[in-house]
Amino acid sequence: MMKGVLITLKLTGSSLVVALVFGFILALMRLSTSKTLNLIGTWYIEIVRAVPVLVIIFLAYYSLGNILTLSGFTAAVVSLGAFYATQYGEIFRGAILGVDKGQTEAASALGMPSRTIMRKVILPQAFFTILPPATNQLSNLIKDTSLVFTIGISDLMFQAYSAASNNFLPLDMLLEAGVIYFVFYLVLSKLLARWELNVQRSRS
Amino acid sequence: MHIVGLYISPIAIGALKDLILTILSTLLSFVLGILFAAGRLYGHPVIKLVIGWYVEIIRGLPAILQLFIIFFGLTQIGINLSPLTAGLIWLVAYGTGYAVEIFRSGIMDVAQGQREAASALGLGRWITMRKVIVPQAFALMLPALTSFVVLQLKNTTLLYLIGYADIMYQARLGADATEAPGTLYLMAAAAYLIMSLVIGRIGYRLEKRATAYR
Amino acid sequence: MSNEVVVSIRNLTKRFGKTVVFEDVSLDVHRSEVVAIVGPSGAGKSTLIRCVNRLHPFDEGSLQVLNHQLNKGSQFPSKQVLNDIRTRVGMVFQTFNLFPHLSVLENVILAPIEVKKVPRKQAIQQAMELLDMVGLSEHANKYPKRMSGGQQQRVAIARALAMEPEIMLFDEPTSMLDPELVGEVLDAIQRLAKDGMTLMLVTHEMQFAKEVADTVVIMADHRIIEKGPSREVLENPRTGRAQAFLKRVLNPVHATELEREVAVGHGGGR
Amino acid sequence: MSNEVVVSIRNLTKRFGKTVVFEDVSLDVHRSEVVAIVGPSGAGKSTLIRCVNRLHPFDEGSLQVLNHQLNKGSQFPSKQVLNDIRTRVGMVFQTFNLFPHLSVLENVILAPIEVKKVPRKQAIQQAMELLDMVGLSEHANKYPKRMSGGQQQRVAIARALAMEPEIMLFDEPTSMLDPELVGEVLDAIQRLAKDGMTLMLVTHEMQFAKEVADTVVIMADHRIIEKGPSREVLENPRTGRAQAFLKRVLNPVHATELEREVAVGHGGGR
Amino acid sequence: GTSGSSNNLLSKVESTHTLTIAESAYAPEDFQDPSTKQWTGYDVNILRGFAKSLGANLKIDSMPFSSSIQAVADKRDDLTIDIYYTKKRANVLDFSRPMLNYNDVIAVNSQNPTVTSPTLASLKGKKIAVVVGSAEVKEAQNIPGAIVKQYSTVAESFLALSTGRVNADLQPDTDVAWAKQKNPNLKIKILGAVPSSIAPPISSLRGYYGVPKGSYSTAFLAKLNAYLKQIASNGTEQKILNKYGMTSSVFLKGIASAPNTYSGN
Ligand SMILES: Nc1ncnc2c1ncn2[C@@H]1O[C@H](COP(=O)(O)OP(=O)(O)OP(=O)(O)O)[C@@H](O)[C@H]1O
Ligand SMILES: Nc1ncnc2c1ncn2[C@@H]1O[C@H](COP(=O)(O)OP(=O)(O)OP(=O)(O)O)[C@@H](O)[C@H]1O
Ligand SMILES: [Mg+2]
Ligand SMILES: [Mg+2]
Repeated sequence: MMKGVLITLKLTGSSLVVALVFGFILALMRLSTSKTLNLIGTWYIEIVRAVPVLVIIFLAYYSLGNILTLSGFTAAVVSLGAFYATQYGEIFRGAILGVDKGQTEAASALGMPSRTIMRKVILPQAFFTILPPATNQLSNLIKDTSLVFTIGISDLMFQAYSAASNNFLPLDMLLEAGVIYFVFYLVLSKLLARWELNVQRSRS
Repeated sequence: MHIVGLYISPIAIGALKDLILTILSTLLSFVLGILFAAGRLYGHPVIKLVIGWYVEIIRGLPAILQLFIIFFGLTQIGINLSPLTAGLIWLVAYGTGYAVEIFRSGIMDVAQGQREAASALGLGRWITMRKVIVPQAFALMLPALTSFVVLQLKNTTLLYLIGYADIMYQARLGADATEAPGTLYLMAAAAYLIMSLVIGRIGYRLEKRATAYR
Repeated sequence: MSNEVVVSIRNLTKRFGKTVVFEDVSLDVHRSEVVAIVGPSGAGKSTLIRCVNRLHPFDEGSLQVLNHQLNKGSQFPSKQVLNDIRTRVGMVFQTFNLFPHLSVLENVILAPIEVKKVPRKQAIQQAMELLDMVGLSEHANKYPKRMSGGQQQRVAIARALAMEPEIMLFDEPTSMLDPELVGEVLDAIQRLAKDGMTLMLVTHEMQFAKEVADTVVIMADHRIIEKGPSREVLENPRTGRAQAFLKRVLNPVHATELEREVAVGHGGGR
Repeated sequence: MSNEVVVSIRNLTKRFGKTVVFEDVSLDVHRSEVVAIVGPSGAGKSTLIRCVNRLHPFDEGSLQVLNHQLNKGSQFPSKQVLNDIRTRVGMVFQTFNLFPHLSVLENVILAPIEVKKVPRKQAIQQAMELLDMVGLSEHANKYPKRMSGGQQQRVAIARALAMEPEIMLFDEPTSMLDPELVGEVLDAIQRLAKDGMTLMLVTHEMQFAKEVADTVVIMADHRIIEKGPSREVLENPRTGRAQAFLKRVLNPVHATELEREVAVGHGGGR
Repeated sequence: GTSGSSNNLLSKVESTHTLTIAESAYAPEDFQDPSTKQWTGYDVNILRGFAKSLGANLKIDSMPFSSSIQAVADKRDDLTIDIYYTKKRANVLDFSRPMLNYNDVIAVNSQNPTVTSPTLASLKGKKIAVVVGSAEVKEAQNIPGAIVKQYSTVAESFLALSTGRVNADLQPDTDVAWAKQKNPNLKIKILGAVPSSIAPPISSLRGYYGVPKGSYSTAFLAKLNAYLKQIASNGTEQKILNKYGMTSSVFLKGIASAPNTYSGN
C-alpha cells in the first residue's frame, strides 16, 4: 500500500501543477477583453465540467490513443489536470473579481501601472480568498486520483482493489485505503483551514 | 459511424437508466439532507456530532472507495447487495452527505437580521422557518443544488464498475467487442454532456424565477 | 405622556460572554413618552432596546415590560409572555430587514395573518391604510429591493405598526439612508409621536431628538451618563463626557485638538 | 487662491452607455482653491471628480488638468500624461479603499516606492511625518481592518499625500463614518486647506462646506445648477431646485408634506 | 445478481429458472456480439445448453475480471467461467472438471515488436500487460525487472499493446487470435508458434468453471460436471469450438478422460 500512496501523491502533485497553471490561463482568458478568448475559455469550462472525470480519463487514455499515445500516468495527469483546471480557473477568476473594485481604483489613483496593481494589490489579496476553495479542490483531487486505477495505474486505490481480488478480504483492504485517504482529507481540510484562519485573523 | 449506429441505442438506454437513478437518488438525498441539516443545526449535541462526522466521512473518502465498500466490502460481513441496490444506497448516502451541507449553509446564509425581524414581529420558530427562512434559503441554494444534481449524474458513471448496466457499461462492452474505444467513450461523454447541460439550464431557469425579487 | 410606566428598567446589566455591554442601567418609560437614546458607537444603545423586546437576554437587575416581569439569564420567558411582548412591542431596525422575497404588502400582512390570525382581507385593508400613512400605497406590490432606502424603512415602520403595538423601538432608523432621504423617515416617526405612541429611539439625529423626544438618554462607557428632558440634556449637559460627546456630534468641524485626540483614543479601541 | 487655473472643465458631458450622468458642465479650479461639490444622490458628483484624474473618460467637451489637455472618448491618454496626472492629483474615496493586506505604513509607502522610485528608507521617513500629521504615527504597523473608520480615512489621506500631489480630490470622505468620528477627518482636510492645497471635495457636510470651501458647486438633474462663493450659494441659493435641496439636507425634520412627496418621487426613481 | 433465500445452488437455479454467470467479456469465450448485442461465445453456448437442461435461462453479469471471482464467492452470481486454478481462488471457490486447454502466448505490437523471442527471459525489464486479478499477473511479476501493467479487461490490454503502451501482453492464444481476426486494425500479433509457444511454459493452463465453495454447490456441481462430460464425449463441444474457429485439437486435449474435479495439473 505504501507504494500506492507514493503514486497517489505523485499523481496528485503533478495534476495539481497542471491544473494550477492551466487554470490560471483559463482565468486570464475569461477575464480578458478579447471576445474570442473569453468564449473559448467559457466553453471549455462548461463542457469539461459537465463530463464525469472517469469519462475524461477514459477519453485521454483510450480515445486519444488513436492519435497520440499517452502513458497511463501522463493520461491521468492530463485528464485530472484538464478537469481541475476548470475548478481552479473559476476560483482564480472569482478571487480576482472579488477583490473590491475600489482597490484597483485607489491604486490607479496613486499612479500605479496595471502590472504593479496586479502584482502588489490584487494578487496578494486574492491569494487569501483563493486558499480555502483551493485546498478544498485539492482534497477533491486526491480523492479523484482513485479513479485512475481503472486505467491500470497502481495507485492506492488499485493496491486495495487488487489486493482484495487476491486475498478476497475486500472490506479490510478497502478500509485500509480509506483510512489513508481520510487522513489526507483531514490534514487538508482541518489543519490547513486552521492555518488559513490564523493568517487571515492576523490581518483583519 | 458504423459503430455509432450500432451503439447509440444501448447508450441511450444506459443514459435513461442513469437519469432515473440520478433523479431518484437526488430526491431521497434531499429529504434526508433536510432532516440531517435540521438535526445538525438544532438537534441534540450527540446528533450534531454524529451527523458532523457522517458528513466528514462522506466528504473525506473517494467516491469509488465508498461504492466498493458498500458493494464488495460488505460481502465480507455477509451483506450481498445487487449492483442496483448497492448503487442506489451509495448514491443516496453520498448525496445526503453533500446535501446536508448545502441545506445547512443555505439556512445559515439567510441574514441574521431576517430572523430578528421575524422574532420582533412575534412570528414563531416554525412560521419563521416556513415563511421567511426557507423561501430565501431555497433561492440562495439553487446554484448549489443544480451542481449537486450534475454531481450525482456524474457519479452514476462509477456504477459500471460494480456491473450496473449504465452508459459507461455499454460503452465498455462496445469498446471490448469492437476495439474502437475512441468512438464509444466520446459517445458516452456526449451523453453525459447533454444531460449535464440540460440540468444546468433547468437550474438556471429556476434560479431566475426564484430570485426574481432581487 | 401618562403616568403609567410601560417599560421599567432597574439596575440592568448585560454582558456578552465576559465583555460588559452595560451595567446598572435604570430607566422608566411612560405611556406616550418619546425617549431618545444617544451616545457613541459601542455604548450599548442597540443592545439596551433589544433587551426590551427580549431579542437579547440580560444578566442582572430587573426589567418589566407592559406588566410582564422578565427573568434574567438566558432562559426564555413562557411562550405566552414572549408572544405578548413581541406583538405589543414593535421594532424597526437600522438595516430595515424587510423580507426580500415578499412584496411590500406581503411584508406588512405576514405577521397579522400568521400571528394574530387576522383574516387576509382585513389584514390587506389595514395594511393599505398603513402604507398610505407612510406615503407608499402605490408601491404595495413592489419588492423591497426595488425601492430606495427611505422607502424601505417606511415599509418597515408600516410592518411593525400592522401588529398595532403599544410601544415602538427604533434602532438608528435613518443611519443607513442618504441624507436627502432621512427626512421622509423622520417625518413618519414624528407623526407616530404626535399620535401618542410610546417610542424608544436610538438615533444620531440630535436636532430631531431635541424636537421630538420628551426624554433624552445619553449612554457611554457602559452606563447611562445622563438622562432628562430633551432640551435640558442636549443644551446643557452636566457631565464632561456628555459635553464632549455632544460637541463632537453637533459640530464636527470645531473639534479642538484636544477633543480630536480623545476621539482618536476612542476610535482605537473599536 | 491664485489666478492659475489648474483644472479647467468646459462643457463636459459624460454618459454611461445611454444614460447621461451630466451634461454641459463647466468649472474652473484655481491653485489653492477649495471647491465643494454638493447635490442629491445620483447627481454625478463622484463621476465628475473621477473624470479629473481620468478614472473615467468623458464624452463631450474639454478638460484640462495641470496643463494636460485630456482627450474625449475612451482612449487612454499617453502613459506619461496619465502617470503625470495620477501622481500630481491625489484622491481619497468614500470607502477609504486602503489595501487590507498591507500595514498602515506599507499602504503609505507603496506608491512612492513603486511609482516614484523613492528609496525605501526615505519613503518611510516621509510616511512617518505624514502619519504624524494626521495623528496616527503610533498606528504605523497596524493593519487597516483593526482601525476605526476615522483612522482609516486619515491613513487614506496620508497615503494620497505621500505622492506629494498638487490637487487633492475627496469623494464624500466622511459619509461612511460614525458621526463621532467625522470630526477627525474633517479636521485633517481643513488643515490641508489652510496649507494652501488645491481641493475638490464632494460632501454632504454643509456646515463644513460653508466654512472651509471657497467655492460651492451644486449639482442636480445632470447639471451644475448653481455655483459661487460658498456662503452666498449655501445661504441664498437662487434656483428653486437648489433651495429645495438645501432645505431638505440642512433641516430634515422640517421637510413639509410637499417636499416629502418630492423626496418620495425621487427615491422611487433610484 | 440474484441471491436467493435457498441454501442450495441447484434448487435455487431450478426454482428461479435463472442461471447467472459472472464474466468479463473474453472473446471468443464470452462476449457481446456488436451487431445483435446478444451474448455469445464458446462458454455462453455451453452454459446456455446446461441452463436449459435445468429449465433455466442464462443471465450474464458482466464486470471487471477481478470482480467476477469475488461475485461468485459472495454467491452474488452462480458461476464464473474460464478461470485458472490457484490456491487462493480455491479458498473461496469450488472448481468444475477441467475444461479447455489454454496456451498463454506472448503477444507483441505487430508493427513495432520490441520483444523478439517467445521466452520469458526476453521479457526481462519489459512492460507487460495482464488483466487485473488474472493468473498471469503472478507469472508476469515473477519475470525479473518486468513492469507489470494491469488492465481490467482483456480488450483493454490489447489496446494498450496496439497503441504501444506496453511491450508485450501475456494472454491465451485464442483470445489474441480472435481479437486480431475480428478487429484487423488492432496492431497485435502472437510471437512464435501456436500452441504453447512460451519457454519455459507457464503452468496451470486449464480453464475451469468456478462455483461458490462448499456444500451449497455440491449438487449443482455434480450436474454441471455430468453435463460437461457428456458434451465432451458426444462431440457437441467440438462443434461449438468449430463455430468460433477454435479448431485446434489442442484445446480438448485429454478433456474426455479428465477427472471430474480439479486434479492438480
Ligand atoms: N451578539 C453580540 N455578541 C458579542 N458582542 C456583541 C454582540 N452585539 C453587540 N456586542 C458588543 O456589545 C457592545 C455594544 O454594542 P451595541 O450594538 O449595543 O452598541 P451601540 O451603542 O448600538 O453602537 P452603534 O452606535 O455602533 O450601533 C459592542 O462592544 C459590541 O461589540
Ligand atoms: N460605472 C457606472 N456604470 C453605469 N452607470 C454609472 C456608473 N457609475 C455611476 N453611474 C450612474 O451615474 C449616475 C451618477 O452617479 P454618481 O456616483 O456620479 O452620483 P453621485 O452624485 O456621486 O451620487 P452619490 O451621492 O450617491 O454618491 C448614477 O445614476 C449612477 O447610477
Ligand atoms: Mg447600534
Ligand atoms: Mg458619489
